[in-house]
Amino acid sequence: MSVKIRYFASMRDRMGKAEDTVVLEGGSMTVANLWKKISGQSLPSNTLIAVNMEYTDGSAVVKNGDEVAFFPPVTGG
Amino acid sequence: MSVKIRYFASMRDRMGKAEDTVVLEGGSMTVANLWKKISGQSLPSNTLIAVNMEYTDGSAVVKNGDEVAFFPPVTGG
Amino acid sequence: MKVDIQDVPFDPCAATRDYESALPKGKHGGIVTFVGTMRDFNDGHDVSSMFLDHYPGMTERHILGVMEEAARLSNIMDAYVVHRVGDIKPSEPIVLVAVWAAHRADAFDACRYIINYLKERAPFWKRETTPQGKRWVEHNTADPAVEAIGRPTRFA
Amino acid sequence: MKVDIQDVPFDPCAATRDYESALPKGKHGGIVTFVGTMRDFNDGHDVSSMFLDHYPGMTERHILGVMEEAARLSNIMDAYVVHRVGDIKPSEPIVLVAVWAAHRADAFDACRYIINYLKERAPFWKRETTPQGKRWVEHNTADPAVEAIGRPTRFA
Repeated sequence: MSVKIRYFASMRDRMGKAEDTVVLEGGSMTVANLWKKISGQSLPSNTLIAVNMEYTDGSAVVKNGDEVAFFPPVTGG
Repeated sequence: MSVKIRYFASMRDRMGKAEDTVVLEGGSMTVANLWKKISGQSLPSNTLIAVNMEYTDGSAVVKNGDEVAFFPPVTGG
Repeated sequence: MKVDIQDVPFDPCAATRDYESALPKGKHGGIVTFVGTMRDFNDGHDVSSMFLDHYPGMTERHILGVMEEAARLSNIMDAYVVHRVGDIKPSEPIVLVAVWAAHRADAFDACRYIINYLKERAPFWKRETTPQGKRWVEHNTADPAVEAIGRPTRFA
Repeated sequence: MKVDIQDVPFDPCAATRDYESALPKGKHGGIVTFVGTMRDFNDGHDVSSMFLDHYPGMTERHILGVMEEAARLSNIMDAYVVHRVGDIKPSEPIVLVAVWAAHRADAFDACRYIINYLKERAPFWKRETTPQGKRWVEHNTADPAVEAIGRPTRFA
């Protein structure tokens, strides 16, 4: 399956890129497993996760064509 | 003593005038007694009273030179 | 802090901007404004125009008093009130309350406090012109939050 | 209801007036606006400029979601939000929340709800430039009223 990954703010700085498209074996996987595959690290604490622009957590299941974003707590307004 | 009386809104319509200066015997008197002297009636319910632009009630004492106002509940803003 | 009572129409935007131009730049983080405008209906009647009576001198004194109370109860930087008197047409602004603060919670609290207690205490009286003739408005719509200090907001 | 996200400066007055010009005249009695401006200090640091990152698409979706929640919780006629992104200088407006309602309590409640939950959910991130360099802001100042539904206002 193919998944689009996006990073914002300090997470973009940490990863050294704004986005990435990754191709993975299988038809689905949890966000937590996806993160391990792409980074080999544990997810920094306080990281927020959105799948297809809706907030979720590491247990969410990602499927082919999904957009997954990782970013720090929001500070707008 | 001499006292300036002011009426606003429906109280002005009821009294048929906006203001009046009344000269009374004595050096002081309660607002309730002042009202009886000038109107011969009882004070309509819900009437607000200000002496020298501060809210008060019928028991307040009026002295020479004071400004006394009678008006209905306020409806600004 | 300042109060302007005027018998000609005003633009709340321009009034806020003009007052703000004299404030220190870059210090306040939030501005909350309330603008009350004349509606063309009230209590089920069509209202074609309104006359707003007031008690010159007492009006300014009590509005400033409410603003000073708000400034004691919260941490605001400045506040400005403009209030129309005289003849007013539908959709014209009647009152502007603008509050500047470092933090928005203070600006919201103070702005709401000022308009609530202005309506409760400032000596203004509305006379509406309706198809049935002219009539003095006898009561204002109350903000439920004014009924008791510390009453919860209806939602956070 | 509408949200505008833009990378150029805006005038909150003109934006409010332009949006209002399309609304029915004489129907709303109160407008509450909140304008958040950039301060030249934060957490004890001087801040000379700010970059505001966002997640296009998700931003608009979540702000509109908050506005729809506010409209369900209160009786408002319309709401409009403008939010800057990109490079911002001190004293420039960052966000405008404008709410029109027949009664002011609804306008105050809804405006405060929208800005509070916008700050909590909308994907924006501030990076400040200070004498010590650039740094991502790590937390926003919370409105005490957002901590729990039904928490009392600090004063009525």
